[in-house]
Amino acid sequence: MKKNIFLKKIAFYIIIVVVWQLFSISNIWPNNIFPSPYEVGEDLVFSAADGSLFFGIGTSILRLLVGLVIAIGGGVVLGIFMARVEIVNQTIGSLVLGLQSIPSVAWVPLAILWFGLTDAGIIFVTAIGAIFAVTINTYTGVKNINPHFVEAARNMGAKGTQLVTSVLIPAAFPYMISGFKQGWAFAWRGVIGAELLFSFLGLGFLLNVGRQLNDVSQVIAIMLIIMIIGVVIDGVIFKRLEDKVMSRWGLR
Amino acid sequence: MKKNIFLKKIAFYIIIVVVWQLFSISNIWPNNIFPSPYEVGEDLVFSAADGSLFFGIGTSILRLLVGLVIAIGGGVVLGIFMARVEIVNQTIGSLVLGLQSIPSVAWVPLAILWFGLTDAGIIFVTAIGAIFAVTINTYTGVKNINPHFVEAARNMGAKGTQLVTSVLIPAAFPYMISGFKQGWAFAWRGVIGAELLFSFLGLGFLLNVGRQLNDVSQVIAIMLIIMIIGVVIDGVIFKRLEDKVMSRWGLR
Amino acid sequence: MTKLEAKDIVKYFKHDSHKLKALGGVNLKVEDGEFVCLVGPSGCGKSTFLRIVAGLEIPDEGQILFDGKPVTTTGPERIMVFQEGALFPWLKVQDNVEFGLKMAGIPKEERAQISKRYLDMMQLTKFADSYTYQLSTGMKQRVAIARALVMDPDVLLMDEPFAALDAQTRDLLLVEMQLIWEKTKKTILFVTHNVAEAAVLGTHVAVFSNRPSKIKKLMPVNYKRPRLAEDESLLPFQQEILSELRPEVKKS
Amino acid sequence: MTKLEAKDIVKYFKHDSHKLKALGGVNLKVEDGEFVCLVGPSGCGKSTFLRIVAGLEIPDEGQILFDGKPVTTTGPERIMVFQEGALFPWLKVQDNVEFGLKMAGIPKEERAQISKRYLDMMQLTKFADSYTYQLSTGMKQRVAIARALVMDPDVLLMDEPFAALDAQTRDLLLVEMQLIWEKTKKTILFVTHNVAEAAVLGTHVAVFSNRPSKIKKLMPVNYKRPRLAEDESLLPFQQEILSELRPEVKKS
Amino acid sequence: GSGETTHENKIRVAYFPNIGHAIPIIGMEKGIFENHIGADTKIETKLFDSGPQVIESLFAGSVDIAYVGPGPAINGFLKSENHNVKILSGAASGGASFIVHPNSKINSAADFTGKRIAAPQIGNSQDVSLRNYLSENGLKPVEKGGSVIVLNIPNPDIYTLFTKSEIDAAWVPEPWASILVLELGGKRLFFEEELWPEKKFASVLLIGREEYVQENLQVIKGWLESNQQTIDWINENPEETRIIFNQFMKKTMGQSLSDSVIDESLSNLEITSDPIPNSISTFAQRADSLGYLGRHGYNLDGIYLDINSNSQTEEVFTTHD
Ligand SMILES: Nc1ncnc2c1ncn2[C@@H]1O[C@H](COP(=O)(O)OP(=O)(O)OP(=O)(O)O)[C@@H](O)[C@H]1O
Ligand SMILES: Nc1ncnc2c1ncn2[C@@H]1O[C@H](COP(=O)(O)OP(=O)(O)OP(=O)(O)O)[C@@H](O)[C@H]1O
Ligand SMILES: [Mg+2]
Ligand SMILES: [Mg+2]
Repeated sequence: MKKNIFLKKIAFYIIIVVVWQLFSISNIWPNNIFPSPYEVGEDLVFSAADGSLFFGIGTSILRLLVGLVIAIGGGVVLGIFMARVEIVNQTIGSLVLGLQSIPSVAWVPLAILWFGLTDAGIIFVTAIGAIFAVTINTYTGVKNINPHFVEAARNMGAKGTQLVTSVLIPAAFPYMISGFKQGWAFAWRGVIGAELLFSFLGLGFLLNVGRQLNDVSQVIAIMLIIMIIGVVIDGVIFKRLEDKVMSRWGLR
Repeated sequence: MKKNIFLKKIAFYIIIVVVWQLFSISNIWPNNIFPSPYEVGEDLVFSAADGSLFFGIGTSILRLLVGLVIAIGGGVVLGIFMARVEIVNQTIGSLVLGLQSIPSVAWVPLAILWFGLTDAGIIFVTAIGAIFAVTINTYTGVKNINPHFVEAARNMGAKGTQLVTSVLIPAAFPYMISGFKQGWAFAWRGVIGAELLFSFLGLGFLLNVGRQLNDVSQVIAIMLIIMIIGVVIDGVIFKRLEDKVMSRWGLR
Repeated sequence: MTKLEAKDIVKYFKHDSHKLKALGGVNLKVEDGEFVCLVGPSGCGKSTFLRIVAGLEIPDEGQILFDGKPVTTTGPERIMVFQEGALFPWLKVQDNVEFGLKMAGIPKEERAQISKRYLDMMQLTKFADSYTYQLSTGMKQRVAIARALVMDPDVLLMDEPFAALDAQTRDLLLVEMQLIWEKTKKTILFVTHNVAEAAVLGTHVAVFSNRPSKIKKLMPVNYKRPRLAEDESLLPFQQEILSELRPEVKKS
Repeated sequence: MTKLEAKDIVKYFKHDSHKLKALGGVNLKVEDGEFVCLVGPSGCGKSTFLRIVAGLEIPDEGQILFDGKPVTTTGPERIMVFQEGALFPWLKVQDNVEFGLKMAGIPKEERAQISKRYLDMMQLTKFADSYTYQLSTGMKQRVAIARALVMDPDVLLMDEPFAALDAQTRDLLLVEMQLIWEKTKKTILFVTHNVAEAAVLGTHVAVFSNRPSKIKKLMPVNYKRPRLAEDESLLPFQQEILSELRPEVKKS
Repeated sequence: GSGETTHENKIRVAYFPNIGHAIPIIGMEKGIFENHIGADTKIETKLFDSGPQVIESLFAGSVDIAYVGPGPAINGFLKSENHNVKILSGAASGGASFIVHPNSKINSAADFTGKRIAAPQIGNSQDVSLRNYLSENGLKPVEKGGSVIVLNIPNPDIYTLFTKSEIDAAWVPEPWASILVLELGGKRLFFEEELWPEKKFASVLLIGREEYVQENLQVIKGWLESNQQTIDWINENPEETRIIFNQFMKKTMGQSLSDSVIDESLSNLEITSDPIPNSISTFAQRADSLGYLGRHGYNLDGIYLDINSNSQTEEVFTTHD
């Protein structure tokens, strides 16, 4: 059963690569615009061989982790406050929505001014790009809690922190998971985007190098790496978390 | 009651501006790093006066709309397919997660390759930045539908498109709304980010000009405009939609 | 003519610590136009059995024959009234009732006519425009019954439809149910925990044993109609059902 | 000593097309240790009244006095068994039952002891480790009852707790309830639509009129305990309740 | 060996991986800076690809000195607190050209109408030159109600659009100008220096934060000396310069340029410490008339670091006038 799914996936990706190769052989587009998978693979092997790829991956993931922890911690707290305290929602809430609509790239100049060309600057861009997604999903999750749950819990004496940890968070968890997922996606994008613009180590830097040199195959190679890491993190961490929660709620 | 909220909000924003002004007067940070609200306001008035601001806003919003429509349309269809057809989820689904983790800025070089320096290129970056958020939220929404709803509907003869439009979409709507909200946020960020990098008209272009000229107060002024538009669109469109749906579901 | 036949239905459920054999080989033959009441201890598998007949759940062993053909999926000829309602929160009461008709493509005016009749019968006319969260539990259940009756199916599968109703409303509906059945000669499977209800309604009463359940006894009911809940003449028969049930409940 | 007093409770609800006066001035005095059964037509406002007593809903006029003090919020001295369960899907059965104890800070072993007693009483021991979606409706309701009893509150507010139970289980619980009440002399408000249940359990039966409802009649029940559901001597009293109820249902 | 020394001093230098920045690239690769000041000062290099970002980093105090174009240098001076970002020396002059797409029929300014012409970022040297050139020829960009479509896009994107024939011409620095000519068959309509009064203009400058300079005069002195040494070496060894430059590209960017592109680029540039002050004030005038220097006028007094009270500094800064 599981093996079957795996085989299907593999087959799917093989088909994609084959179609891609055929396209690039057909020479509809010139090679410097549309490189073949072979060239992309060559680029990958090359940067893996000289270690720069792994160093880049490590740097980016480290920054991601720090940024993400800040974003999830802050976002959950802010989201719960917004959902439960009307005045917070009315004031900070509207600000959050505004801040959420500012793209990470727009924060880069300010981040450089405020933090300099440091890891802190990149982490700032990452965290600020992700925190509001977590906030808004947590907020939505808490707002969508079946009111009977909260009533029953309060009735049985839950209040304050207890209410939050024993009821609000678990009850909002299906939404929050999707908030975390999105938070992580925002954060991952934020890291890469910030690195690309700061041009300061990491995968985003490698992407920028490829771009500066008009090396489309390197650009695509690094995009593939970014995707693969995305899929792996999602599959290893979030998918499991989600499956567990979904089956707990009888939704499977 | 409503007036009260409004007053509170106004008061909150006035406080922020006052604190900001006090900070910049205190000269903890030099002015070129941390401009005063007065300077920022001056910049706004100036760019409003010569019309460039309104032209920028108009351009950006037009691109946003086109990109968003594509993203929502495509995302909803893809999300429902992923949730209901296991093979689609197993193949395209994993690809979507990967694509979702690529930041909009990374698409810019490819967009220029494929579409040139055109509105289409910017719209491509916008749509591709938003579509996967909509997809994933729709997917989550459909997966989280109370299975009794679907069973009851199928039992009463709903199938195919009918099942989708009469049950899946309305039942998943609370999630989808949050997908649209996020989709729009991604799209708005995407437009601005793409304009910033393409540097081809729009608010993102103005932001880039501010940056290129190291004019922090212009950067902040444009960021404010981006935020305000974000808040307005969210308040006018999505808040209402959400309120309506929430009260319909008895969640208020 | 045999309308429905259950052949050795076995159903397992997975619980964290153990595997639960809910149905242990249920055999039941229902002739066209029979009204079979199913009674049994709580958690014995009555709802599960009904879901299997409806085609919403697949048995691990055995099969259901409908008009001699195996049941593989759900269909509007076998309509289920869910124990927990499963009303659609995004639709008004009237639209909920008309759902199946709409799916069948019946025009609006005709739908309104039909639904009006059943809303009147269920004393819900005043609430036609309300949403389900605005109803009391009993009112919701009446909507669910109306929604099923409107479909005019060959087989009606009712899972404790009167459980949340007050005695008076139930008495009215007991009479109503008999009239509907006599007029339309539908085949009805009716789960109830109320032996008086079973005695009033059924042409037969099927008593489930405890888990893993089978049908312990199929008792014909030979009293003339219309029967009333307060008929003292039914008491001995009720005692007979109870004496079959008592040892089952003790076991659990 | 008067434990609970409802003074002129009025409650309105907003429906799209009209405003609904659900409670039209409910007056009720409950002495310490009384067991008051509330009966009335479906949708008359019994659940609403209970929610107001629990402090979960605020009346538009009038007030509830508990031990002479006005009720403004919910509290563990007035525990409610919700008509629709409101069990927490993220907790196992045992953890659901222990929820209130955990909130009160009672240590794990002690909690386990207490919950075991009530799980046994409700015949749920085998399902202590299951999640709520794995239970039948009747089993869920038993969990909800256990969860409330465990709290050992001054006042127990029960909203049709036995509605989804089979006759046998209910008969057992009717005996159990009387024992619990006699031993602990709790004050109990018990909504039911089953007049036999009301006659067996109550020290008083309060009959609600139709909307806008008031308490039409408060009838003391003067039969010696323990009473059994099949006691023929209770029949005349049941008829008396019914004759009070009948005109109310007709009106609706 | 940097291992044994404690390095109380350090100097953080920013530059681009670009042929115009040959001084820091070659000087670092050949160890000229390291040999001269490395004994007690740790050199940290930071690679950038946009001038404004360098200025932001100078403002944020995470960079001490930097090689940038005149646009960012002037902006940095004007926008910095107390004008503390100043020009220390020149680094390169010339090295920008106007390249016409092979399919496009542009032979002079008269053919610009309706054409799409690209230049890198707003406010950088080529952008200012292009826009100034337009107005001198009585033309206006579309956004000002004129007929020429000016596109401000990064150099790599100019290359891409050139391959796709989506632009008619581009005003770009080396090595991009040579790449467009040699790889894509572009036609060099003119060298930018042809349009300047003395046929030369500053294209790369060395700038620094004044408070850093004041506190580390010895280091700066050493740096400027090495700067000059490197210039001399480069001008004497063009072949080796090309080889070292390509090794550097390979090492940091994973890719190198073709020999012909580097040779061509180098021959179009002059590596010099002369900041060509006339060209800088002309440049500022042009930028100001385009509205790039703010709405409150500008004043370049004091843009060159020069502290009379300190004889040491004076000596340092008079060497190349
Ligand atoms: N989805 C499920 N997962 C695991 N166990 C389940 C599931 N659904 C039902 N069960 C188990 O199957 C058994 C039968 O459940 P079912 O709901 O059919 O009982 P029932 O006869 O309808 O009871 P009630 O009268 O209380 O409604 C129960 O023991 C229950 O725990
Ligand atoms: N949230 C709500 N919004 C609008 N109307 C409501 C709401 N809750 C209850 N009502 C209305 O108030 C009336 C009383 O409802 P309630 O649930 O108290 O009835 P009940 O006596 O418990 O009925 P049942 O026996 O069917 O459970 C009903 O007519 C219902 O439509
Ligand atoms: Mg059941
Ligand atoms: Mg009720």
